[in-house]
Amino acid sequence: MAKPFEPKITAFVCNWCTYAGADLTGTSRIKYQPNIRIIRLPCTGRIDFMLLQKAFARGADGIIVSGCHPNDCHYSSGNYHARRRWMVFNDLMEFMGVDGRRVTFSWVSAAEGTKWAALVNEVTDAVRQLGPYTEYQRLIGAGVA
Amino acid sequence: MEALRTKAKELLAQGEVQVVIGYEAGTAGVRRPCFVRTAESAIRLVWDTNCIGNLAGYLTRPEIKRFGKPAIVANNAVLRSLLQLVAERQLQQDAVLALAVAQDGVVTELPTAQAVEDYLAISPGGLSAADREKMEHLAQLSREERWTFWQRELERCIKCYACRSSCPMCYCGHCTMDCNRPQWVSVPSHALGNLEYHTVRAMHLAGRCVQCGECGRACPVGIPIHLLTCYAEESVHRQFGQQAGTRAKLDYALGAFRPDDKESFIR
Amino acid sequence: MRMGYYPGCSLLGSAREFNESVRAVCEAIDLTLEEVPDWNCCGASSAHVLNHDLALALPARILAQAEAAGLEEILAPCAACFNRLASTRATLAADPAKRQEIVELIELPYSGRVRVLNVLEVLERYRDRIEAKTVNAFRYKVACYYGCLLVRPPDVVKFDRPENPQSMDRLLATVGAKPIDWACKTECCGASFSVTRTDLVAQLGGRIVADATRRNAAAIVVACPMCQSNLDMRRPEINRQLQQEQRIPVLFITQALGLAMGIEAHRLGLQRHLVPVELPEPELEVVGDDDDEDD
Amino acid sequence: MSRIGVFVCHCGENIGSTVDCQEVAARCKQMPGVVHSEDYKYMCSDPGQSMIKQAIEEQGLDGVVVAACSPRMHEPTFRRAVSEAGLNPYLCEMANLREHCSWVHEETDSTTDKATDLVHLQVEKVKRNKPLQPIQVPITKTALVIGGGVAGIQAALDIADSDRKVILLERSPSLGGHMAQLSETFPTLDCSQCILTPKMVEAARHPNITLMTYSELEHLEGFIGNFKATIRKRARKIDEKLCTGCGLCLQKCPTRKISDGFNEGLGMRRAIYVPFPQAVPNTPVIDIQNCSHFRKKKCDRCVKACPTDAIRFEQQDEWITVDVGAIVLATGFKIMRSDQFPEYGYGAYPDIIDGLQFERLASASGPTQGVIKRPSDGKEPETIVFLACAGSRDAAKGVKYCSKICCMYTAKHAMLYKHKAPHGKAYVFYMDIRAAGKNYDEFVRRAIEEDGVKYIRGRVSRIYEEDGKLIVKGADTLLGGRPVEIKADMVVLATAVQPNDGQIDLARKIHVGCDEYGFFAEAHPKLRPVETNTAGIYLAGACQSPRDIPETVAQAGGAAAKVVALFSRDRLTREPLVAEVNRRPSPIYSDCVGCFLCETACPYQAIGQETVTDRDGKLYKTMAKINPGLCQGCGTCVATCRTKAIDLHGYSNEQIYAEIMSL
Repeated sequence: MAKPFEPKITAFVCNWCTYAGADLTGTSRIKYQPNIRIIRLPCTGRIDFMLLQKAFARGADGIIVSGCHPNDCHYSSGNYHARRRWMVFNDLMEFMGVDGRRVTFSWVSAAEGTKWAALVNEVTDAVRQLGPYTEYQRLIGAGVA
Repeated sequence: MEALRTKAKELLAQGEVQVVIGYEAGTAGVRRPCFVRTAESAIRLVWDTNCIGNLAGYLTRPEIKRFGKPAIVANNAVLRSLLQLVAERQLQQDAVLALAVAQDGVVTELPTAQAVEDYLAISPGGLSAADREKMEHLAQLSREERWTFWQRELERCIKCYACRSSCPMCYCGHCTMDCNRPQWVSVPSHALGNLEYHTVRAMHLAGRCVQCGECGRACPVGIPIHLLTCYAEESVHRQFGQQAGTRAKLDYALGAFRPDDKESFIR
Repeated sequence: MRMGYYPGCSLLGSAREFNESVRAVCEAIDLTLEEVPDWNCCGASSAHVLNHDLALALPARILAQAEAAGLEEILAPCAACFNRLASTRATLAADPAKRQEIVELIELPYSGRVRVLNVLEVLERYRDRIEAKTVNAFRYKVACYYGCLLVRPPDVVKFDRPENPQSMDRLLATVGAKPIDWACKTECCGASFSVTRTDLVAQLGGRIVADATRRNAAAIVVACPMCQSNLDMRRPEINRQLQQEQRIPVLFITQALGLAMGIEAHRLGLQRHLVPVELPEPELEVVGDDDDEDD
Repeated sequence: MSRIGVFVCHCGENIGSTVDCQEVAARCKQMPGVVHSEDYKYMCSDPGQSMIKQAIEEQGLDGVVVAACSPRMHEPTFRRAVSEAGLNPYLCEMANLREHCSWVHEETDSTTDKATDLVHLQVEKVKRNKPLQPIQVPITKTALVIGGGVAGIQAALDIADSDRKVILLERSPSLGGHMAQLSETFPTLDCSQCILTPKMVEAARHPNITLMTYSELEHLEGFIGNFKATIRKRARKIDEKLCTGCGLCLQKCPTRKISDGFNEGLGMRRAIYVPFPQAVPNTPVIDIQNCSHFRKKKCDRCVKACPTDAIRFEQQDEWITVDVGAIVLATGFKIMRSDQFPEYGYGAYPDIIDGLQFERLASASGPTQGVIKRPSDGKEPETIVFLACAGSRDAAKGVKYCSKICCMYTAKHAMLYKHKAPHGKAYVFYMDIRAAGKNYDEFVRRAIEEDGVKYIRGRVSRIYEEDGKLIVKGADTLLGGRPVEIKADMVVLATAVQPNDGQIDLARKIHVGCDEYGFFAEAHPKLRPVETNTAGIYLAGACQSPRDIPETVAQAGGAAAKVVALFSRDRLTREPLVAEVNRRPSPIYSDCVGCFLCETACPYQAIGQETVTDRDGKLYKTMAKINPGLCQGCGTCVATCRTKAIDLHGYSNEQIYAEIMSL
């Protein structure tokens, strides 16, 4: 019997807030599902929309992009720029038919360990329900990633 | 048309400009770009309602720059592209003499960016009715239907990059597509490569596209790709208010921010 | 310009002159008032003593009726009605669950779209028209009395400064009057104790009337029928309390503005006052008054 | 082929209990490029670190991945160990197997698989790491202190005493700030002039301090260690070198009726004036708005009176550019004008004054020589009512925050009044008394118990005039909210402390953040209170938030210490994780096409221009250039750049791409 479907989740997080929040989840020993792989970046401002494209191209079923709350950014405005980029990219994905439900944008501060664990569990369950992103992965079969 | 020709002849004769970029009669009524460099050959210039191509793309090409100061026959789209190119410092304020030709053929000389701004203020222009209707239709579809629509359209893309070379805002010498360390966009023209390329191009035009529709016309396989860049531009306009090609001063939405930008999908 | 109008019970009863003067002034500045169809009592000060939901349902029904008639704003001249309508609108906006309850009670759709304005807000909005229509300037020293309902509670009513309101002073200055700075601008007049504890009203009202007279104001100007009746109708008790005959008249703001705009006294209902409205010769003009003219 | 070493740590059993470390180490050996892979119980311990060093030397590793705890914890430790073994520290990466894996998942195969993936991700990244050297930036060892109050003077003296040059900039004609206006200071009631004037003179005479009064900062550019400040020195119309400060010109000036700003409008001054007798420098200033020579072109009384012929009517403003390495902001505060809320009658009744005006009345050098008199009729008031929190702690009235110093100076005012007029009655309306400093509460208790000041706990709703008396209507909440009416001869409002005029423009000029009220924003409220987010710019005094003199002087010392620490090194070293615009050989010179869409995205204004001209000087190309001194490495420009011409060291496009592709 084939192994039950386990979604592959990729996360792009900012070093000063969400990465530290995930650290706090660890120090407080709060369990969450292991499907997620975290990629650390200095700031959400550094997250290029092409990273998300490559993550899908690499077979991710769900993506989390998270950083400091507005007004908390270590670099004062990185998250503001990121928010504008996500607002446009979210719109464009919707227009091109890419499944927006599989991409979750959020703010998680360095003190919100519990919020991080809840977010990961929620997204993992939701994507597990949506099943593998066959639509996009069929393209990968066609092309050399 | 006569006014345009006499104006071009006069400018070239006085040596105020070294080349006049305009339209000439192509085969079977098609209007194609032409580069008039002598007063005598100004006769080749034509003007009528289907001179709709966006000639502004030539202004940033080194081959044209070598001629010297150009004058350009400008419909609305060309004027908007001019302003955006000045805003992004690709053109000096007075490096181009715009010959704005209104529908009724009246030629007005617009030497400075401010003059272009004022001229555009009275007749802004934008998406054609047909494109607007297509956009509405696409908006009605469900996500899955839009996915299949775009997959079926992008399947035909052969990555000839005609859209990129026809777009006046795609003046980057080294484009993301040319990056191979790392290979951001898969090169072959298969489904994945096409989807990534057109998504990247739409995002790079968000807040910069003047909605002239030239890329749609340039596509040899007839994909309505101008809808992608126009949608991205309208998304920026709707959410942040900026409008590309309206001011000569840079006001790039994705390069700035407002602390109270409203959105509803970030958790 | 079309605006909703909610007279309320007192403007058809004991404060008919307020209704007549409001209509006369609005007509003079060509603002057509359209009465809210089939309006009911706003519950004034008694409803919320009996039952909280009743106190919300009554004003909500008025607002719902106004909504149904397609009105955007309604003018509620009486300060009590204005206060009830404004606070109900604020309460229902803040509490969707309660709004649902009330909508079921009044069996009418209610979205809270209709805004409620008091008479000073509306007059302030058309100040330039009033100034244009002023024929004989109202050259008197006046004591502007706001009472407590017009400006409180501040975060619901959101009108002028609760401690030291200036809007009525500005309006009267526009027609040439000289508003004085006095003690009891927002002191309570005893309100609904007028019937049950008339002695209290005599005491509170007395203080207000005495202070205005001592600063030789020609008239006290009010914008609420309750205050007007306490200072005017209860004048005999006030005089007994102060052991002194107080003859200072109590005018509605719309009556004062009406006079300045040349509307004859009868149409403003001046004859209905208990303390006769005899304004002394406008002394400001004659003698070179020491405090300078308001420009 | 890269030679990477992987070191998996058990962290005691924090990782070992749920992740099979041997298995992870074994799997890593199969990864392409990994030549050495081992696991150990405590990688961060000495033996652990020496294992790494030994492996680097023996195996000639060119990349190290330590799979242990969070890099936010031990990245510096392992990078130092790696550099001690001779490998560039930026070729060492950490995989977070503890906080992000072992502590948050159960002991299952998928946890060990995840651990392997996390290590694989860092291995792919390390292959693309480049050796980086810390950025060296030169430092100009001169400090610029903006603001000549007690904060600025203290900071300037402390920096100058460490043998560094200081430029002390003050906008008004003399040093002193608001402290010079005070009568006596709490809690010791020593006269403010006596303790401040010596410091002012010391600052003026200090060999290392250049005093620039009547001058303002016009423009600032550059970055930490290399600021270039343009200062506008306003013309005093008097030659400072010739003027001896004798004061003869002051007596002769015919224009006498100008409201004196120093005395807060209670006294008068002349067109040529010195702010206060102990002013430093003691050179007068001509007020060109009111001087009749400038208004009607006919009066030169002061020229005739001047023994040293020092009057220069034609003197013009000067613009001076100075190089400075650090800036201390000490611009102080202002007292809120309370005519915004008419209910207290400020401005309508002359006998309702604010705290600073009462200070001038109480000051011996004030307009009434220290006798408390009513501004309206000059009589001595028998009853004074003081209002604490007049504008503070009340969003409707003015500001939400507590201005911290009013409780203390209100108690001082009441005490001074009772000392000067023992029979007078002093009332204070207050909400809560905040007297938390050293000997502060004892001071307030003394005012209540010994000097008989009556404290009423309640707020005042309105003040109005009746028969020459000021009726203060309030409530006494300790007696059940009983309304209280006091007939007062004078009312003193303790209004809110606000940032000084022009502080927001100054913040914009030097790119320092402000909070919602306009106070300068400190880098971190608890851990870095004297620094700002802009490197090289420090804070002292009430410009950061309301502050009394003891705290201001302490903070000035702190800011000075930061500057002295900065200047103690010849060169400034900074983390090399900064962005860089790529360069290509001619004729392209760079992928950057000079659209400068990235310029507004940079929060640190680190993106400048670089031009390329051909032999005869014609501009060939303009490109973006990132100043490594200013760039903090946030990477916003990297994601904004369409041609991918900008890359961020440490998080380069190749590295991130490799990480994604390793999943």
